[in-house]
Amino acid sequence: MDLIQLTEKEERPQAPKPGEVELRFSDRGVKELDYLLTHYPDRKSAMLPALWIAQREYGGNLPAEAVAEVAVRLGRSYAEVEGVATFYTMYHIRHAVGKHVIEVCTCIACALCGAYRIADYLKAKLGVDWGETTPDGTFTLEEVECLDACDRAPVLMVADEYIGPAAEKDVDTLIERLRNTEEPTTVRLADEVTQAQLHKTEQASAQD
Amino acid sequence: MPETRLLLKHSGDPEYRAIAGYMAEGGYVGLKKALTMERQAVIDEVKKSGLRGRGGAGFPTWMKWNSVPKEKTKPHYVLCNADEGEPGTFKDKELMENTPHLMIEGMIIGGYAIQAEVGYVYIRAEFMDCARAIKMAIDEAYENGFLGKNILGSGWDHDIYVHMGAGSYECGEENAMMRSLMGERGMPGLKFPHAPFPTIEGLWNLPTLINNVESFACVPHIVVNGGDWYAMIGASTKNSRGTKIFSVSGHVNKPGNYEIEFGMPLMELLELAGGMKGGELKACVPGGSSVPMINKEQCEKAIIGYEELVEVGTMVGSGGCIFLNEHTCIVTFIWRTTLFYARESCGKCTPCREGSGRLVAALARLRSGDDAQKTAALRDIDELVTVMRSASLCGLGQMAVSPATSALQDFRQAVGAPKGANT
Amino acid sequence: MQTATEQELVTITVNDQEVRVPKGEMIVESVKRIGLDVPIFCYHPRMKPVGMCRMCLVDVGMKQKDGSVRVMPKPQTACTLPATEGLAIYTDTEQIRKDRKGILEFLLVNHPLDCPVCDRGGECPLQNLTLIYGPSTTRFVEEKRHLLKAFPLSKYVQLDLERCIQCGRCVRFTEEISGDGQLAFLFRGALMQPQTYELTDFTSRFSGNTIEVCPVGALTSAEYRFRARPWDLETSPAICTECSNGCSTWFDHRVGEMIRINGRTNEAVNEEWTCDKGKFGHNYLNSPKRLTTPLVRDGESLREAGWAEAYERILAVFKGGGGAVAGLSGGRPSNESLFLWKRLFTERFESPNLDHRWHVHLPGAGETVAGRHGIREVNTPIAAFEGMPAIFFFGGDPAAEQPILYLRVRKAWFRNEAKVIVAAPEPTEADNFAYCVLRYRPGSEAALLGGLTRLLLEKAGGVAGADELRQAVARFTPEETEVVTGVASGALRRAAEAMAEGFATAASRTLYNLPNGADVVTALTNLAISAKSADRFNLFATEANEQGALEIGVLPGAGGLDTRGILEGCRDGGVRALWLLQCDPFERFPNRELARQALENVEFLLVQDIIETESFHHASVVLPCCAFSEDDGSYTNMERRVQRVRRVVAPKGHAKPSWKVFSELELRMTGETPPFSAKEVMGMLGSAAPQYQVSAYDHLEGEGVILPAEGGAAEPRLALPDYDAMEGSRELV
Amino acid sequence: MIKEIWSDVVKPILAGLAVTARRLKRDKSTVFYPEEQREQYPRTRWRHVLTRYENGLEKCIGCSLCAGACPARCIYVESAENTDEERYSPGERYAKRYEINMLRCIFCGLCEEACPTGAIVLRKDFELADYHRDDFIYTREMLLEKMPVKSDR
Repeated sequence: MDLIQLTEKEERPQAPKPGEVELRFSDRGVKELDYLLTHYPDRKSAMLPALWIAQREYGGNLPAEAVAEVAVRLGRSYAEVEGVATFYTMYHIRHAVGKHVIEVCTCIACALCGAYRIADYLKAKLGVDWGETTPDGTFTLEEVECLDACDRAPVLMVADEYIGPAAEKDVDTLIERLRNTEEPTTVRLADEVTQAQLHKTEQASAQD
Repeated sequence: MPETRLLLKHSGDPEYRAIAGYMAEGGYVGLKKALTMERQAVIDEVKKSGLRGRGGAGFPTWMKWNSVPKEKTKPHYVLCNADEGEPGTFKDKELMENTPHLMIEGMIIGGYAIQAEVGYVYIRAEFMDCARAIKMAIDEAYENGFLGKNILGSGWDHDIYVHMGAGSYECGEENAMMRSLMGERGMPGLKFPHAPFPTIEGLWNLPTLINNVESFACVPHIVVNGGDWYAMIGASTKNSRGTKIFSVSGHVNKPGNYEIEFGMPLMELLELAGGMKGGELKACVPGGSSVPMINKEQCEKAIIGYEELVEVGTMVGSGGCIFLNEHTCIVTFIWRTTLFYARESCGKCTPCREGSGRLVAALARLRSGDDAQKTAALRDIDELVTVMRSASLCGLGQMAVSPATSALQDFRQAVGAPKGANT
Repeated sequence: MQTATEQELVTITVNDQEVRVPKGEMIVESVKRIGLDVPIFCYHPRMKPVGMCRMCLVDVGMKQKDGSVRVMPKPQTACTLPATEGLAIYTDTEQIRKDRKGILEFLLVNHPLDCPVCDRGGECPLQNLTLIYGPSTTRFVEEKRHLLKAFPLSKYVQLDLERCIQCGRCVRFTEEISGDGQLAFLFRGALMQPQTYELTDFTSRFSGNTIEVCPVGALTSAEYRFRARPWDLETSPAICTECSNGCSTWFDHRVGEMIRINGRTNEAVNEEWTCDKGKFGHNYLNSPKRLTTPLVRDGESLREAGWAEAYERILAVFKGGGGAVAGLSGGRPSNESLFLWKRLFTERFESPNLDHRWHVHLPGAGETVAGRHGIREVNTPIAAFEGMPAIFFFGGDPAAEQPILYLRVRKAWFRNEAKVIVAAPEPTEADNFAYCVLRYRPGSEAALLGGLTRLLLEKAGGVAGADELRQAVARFTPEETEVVTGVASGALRRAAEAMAEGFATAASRTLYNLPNGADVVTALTNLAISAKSADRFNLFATEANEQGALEIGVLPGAGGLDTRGILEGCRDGGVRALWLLQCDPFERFPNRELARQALENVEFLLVQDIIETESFHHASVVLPCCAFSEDDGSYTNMERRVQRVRRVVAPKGHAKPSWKVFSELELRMTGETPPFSAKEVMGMLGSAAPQYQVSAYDHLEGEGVILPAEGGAAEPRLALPDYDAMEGSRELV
Repeated sequence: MIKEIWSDVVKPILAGLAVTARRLKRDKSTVFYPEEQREQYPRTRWRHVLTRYENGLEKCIGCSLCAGACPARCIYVESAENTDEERYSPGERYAKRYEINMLRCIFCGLCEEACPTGAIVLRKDFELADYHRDDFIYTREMLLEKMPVKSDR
């Protein structure tokens, strides 16, 4: 006599079954992940690189589906992958960002050299506050901790590029340049990070 | 005393970044020499050199190398800590960008000495320039037979992979770095005496040698010229040998990396960096934001050296030297420093997770409150920092309080009535 | 349960008192040996220590050669510090008191002080420790953190992130114990919070345990929410009867109503865990559908009646009924009830028609594992699985059928690196830690076992009488097996390699529900014998006292009808009266149509149950009976462990314990002195079924006792089943 | 002899009577209960009342601390969750059932002390006699204060 009905219809949203997750990595992404997996003795260790690939494949952000895909590909639980992804600041999870993320270092050395002034200038220029994206979805302004370029303080970072010491006119040129950049720099960064982890031969093979 | 450029000798030379230029300047001679030596002899050479970890703690490098099991029963790993994140420090960045082969060579020698088969370079993802340089160096090393199977006919195989971080200061802590590399949240694990050293149980519970970029970069020079030669540099100090790169920033005229011999007075370093900008010297944080701050009098007495700086109440740390001029509001400075720690706290242990946030709040009260609030805030800070320092799990929590404690010791008078914020 | 290995002892001093402890034991446990206690939040004895909360700080020193003690500059966490020779621990210094106070202050910085409405209030470690060590006031003026409150993480678990102190116990539970990893820490620093993926449903089968391990009210039970405060509750030890694992539980009740079930420590069975079915599945005890009084049929309707009238009607039909009366039972009545019921049927009614099994296959005496192979069906205690190097799960999803056994096997893998081979037609929860998964097509069970047997016979050799078997399985080469079953030959070889050194089989009697169930069970037994692992063979029962019913022999007597025969007899008129003891054929019998015809056609239907079932509507007489919490008695779980249950709340209405009903009926028939207590019945059971002599109530305290093996160990015999796959499975290729 | 009678008997009696006589001048200390009622001392503890906030919401949150504190075990609380549609108290939780057995109550006031919201108070209404034992179980409805006249609800 089974008096318990545990299978009652649930209203709570359900996590997808591993088989139901849509896998959207491109062939190149899959190959790169396969190579990265050979770098480590276990699959879990490829978590960070896999998330970078996912961030590239999903257009500069890590939506929930991307987390699920990484979890399925690495055989981990969804929650675990989400936990790892939310730990690191450079994964854009739970807050979608625009095409270009402008990261302003406001840490000690930069703060001493006027980072907050530059930050205020940027905020006014873009009309957004920390963590916000411009209405057209082009720029996201973020405050970051030390970028370790204290000799060039105050320093800004866009994708893989440091700009510093940054004065108002540097900011103007930067914004202008980015406005004319079609390719999202967030994607470029994720791609650069992935490429940096692959050996030359692996890179060549993955791009075939 | 001028700079003693050993690691940064060819830093400005673009040719040196490629393997041809590097080898033209005597690159990979150290590796070739090391491969002809006994593994123990390499370690002994490092021992003779008196090299100490350049990452912050100053632990003798040879002891780490020596504690990896000699009888190899399972895989060994080398991990290079290139997750430089300490505010004020940017020496590894320059080393990796301009002299990538030096570090790679050092890593290979280290790998040979401890019989490792794989080495990882954990680079923070912000350092894309470094990552590209290192990646190129690794590729070139493979092409020239310095990496891969049967290196230079020695029968020893070694691979090096780059592993990119994703934005976390905490991952610069060796234990957290290993966790991060293993695909977990970058939280520190248990440390000695609660768990064995990483050289016994590190990555995937296997012996792992972790060293800083600068430490590895010193190794080729030691192997080529001998430990005794290296030990002569900086011999005027108690127990600090060789050169150390100091990243000078803050209110100085020429911020940048300066490689100096141990034993140089701190004020000479300031002179090298072009002297103060915008006012008299007020205070200095000589080794990255987590070391205690010292005031002008202490600066004038300070001699650079691991023991010597402890004598004036601070540390060499990672060599991130920030000079503050007289117009700097100390409270604002420590508030901003502490804010950094609060934001970068991994959240694992209670004192750091909750305490760092409260310390920021208390400092904010100290910054803007009235007299009664200031008195209360000062009392709170005093009690807060004792618990944080004694109870935190890792260095982050323990060191997060040092700016506040040291500044409050030295500048209590000033802190009690701080000037307006002038950042 | 640790195997008794010789452990090296070391001497440490705790507050200057010397104590000998096993080397490597965590100091937090060591100090308990001299009656001290170190306050803890994140430490849990069954999980790996992490040292997160920093509450258990102690001062640590090393004894030097000259006898003095060198104290470390900083205090260390006792929960992560292993004991080594000469360690000196100080648990109560000025600095430690200050640190503890500081830690508690930090924890309370963001912890809402809503204790009066928090379900954890009154049994909250944070509350208790704050009272002992903590500050009485706060110094901080800043506003507390605001996060998710009272969020229904699942139907059973509610999450309140403001109360969370980030100890990670729940996260570690899902990672280390239940293994589903559904909770993880998100974000970092002060925002760190445990959550499920995108706040989706927390579907773990063991989610209820996270409520119990939570040291604050961050994870609370949705069922228990606001129903009572701890001091309102009375608590009594009980046994869970939802499945055959027989977990020990705490039964919390208030004014005669069940309020909640918590896990109770029993190292031999459930350690301290419960599954969600056991923790949240007992609401039927308070159901308005509970039967409270005897009912008799008057024409179309049932009316309330006294016990005497019901007895009269029953005896009028059953007394001397012989082969024309029959009884069917479920696996839920206690040993005592089953025993008296069996005696009532065989000795008083003189009817051999008695059964408790509801599978498709109902093996006769010669066809059971014992009858055919000469080995027992159950050989391995749950705790012994922990030390098994290889474990073979066969047939179903072990997490669903045997949740606590599943946890134990997972522990064997997690702690001792046991190799777990899972063979099941559907994905199971054990897959994610399995050494090897054999996913076969339904219907090809026997062929898969044939293929494995072939490989093992190749390796082991020297099994007596294996020649015929070797021939019978000769055609199941790994490649052929792959064609028939869909299991890759490589996986099969890998599995066979892991199993070659001997393995423990864990399957359940639901295998008899397969169309060729009897063959599959025989094939499975052959496999175990081929690897010389017959002493670790287990075909587990799935219902609370199914094993007890087997031991007591609630089975057809000589010439008696089995379940199918009884129901057919009811339909065809051969059986005039049917007694249903806590079972509902509509739900249990695989052929529902036959069940309906049987119950509609039988002349007299006696339904004795706890709540109204579908059969109830066909009944001639209905007797209420007591739930496990309302009656004294004992249960035999799947590992043949007998455990006591006690009456902790009064029976509902006029309900009587079943054994009492049977003894009163006997009294009316014979006039002999009936047993007056369940204890007496157990004594009688001991003389009728000798294995139960060990389980006299005086011996049933604590963990309970495992029934001894009957007779000497016979040489296991192989048998030849039909190894062919069922029709259809090959066509799926 | 007579002198002794005077000094030992009569005189003390007269002295006593004098005291009584002097007393006659004062007001009487008894009152014509129940027509008249004496004012109670400020800290008198009698019948319990469950109080409300000014906006009419109940103060009681059903935390059962009063039941826990009660030495006579005479309080029974069953709580339930407020919803936005049906709100009794400000927070999440309210007392669905609140009963005090006045026969067992010893009016010690510990419930009042234990109450974290000041919901249960012992007031000065002492006329608690009744004819049936069942009537001494005071329910939530009986204990609750009247709704304030001006109410938001």
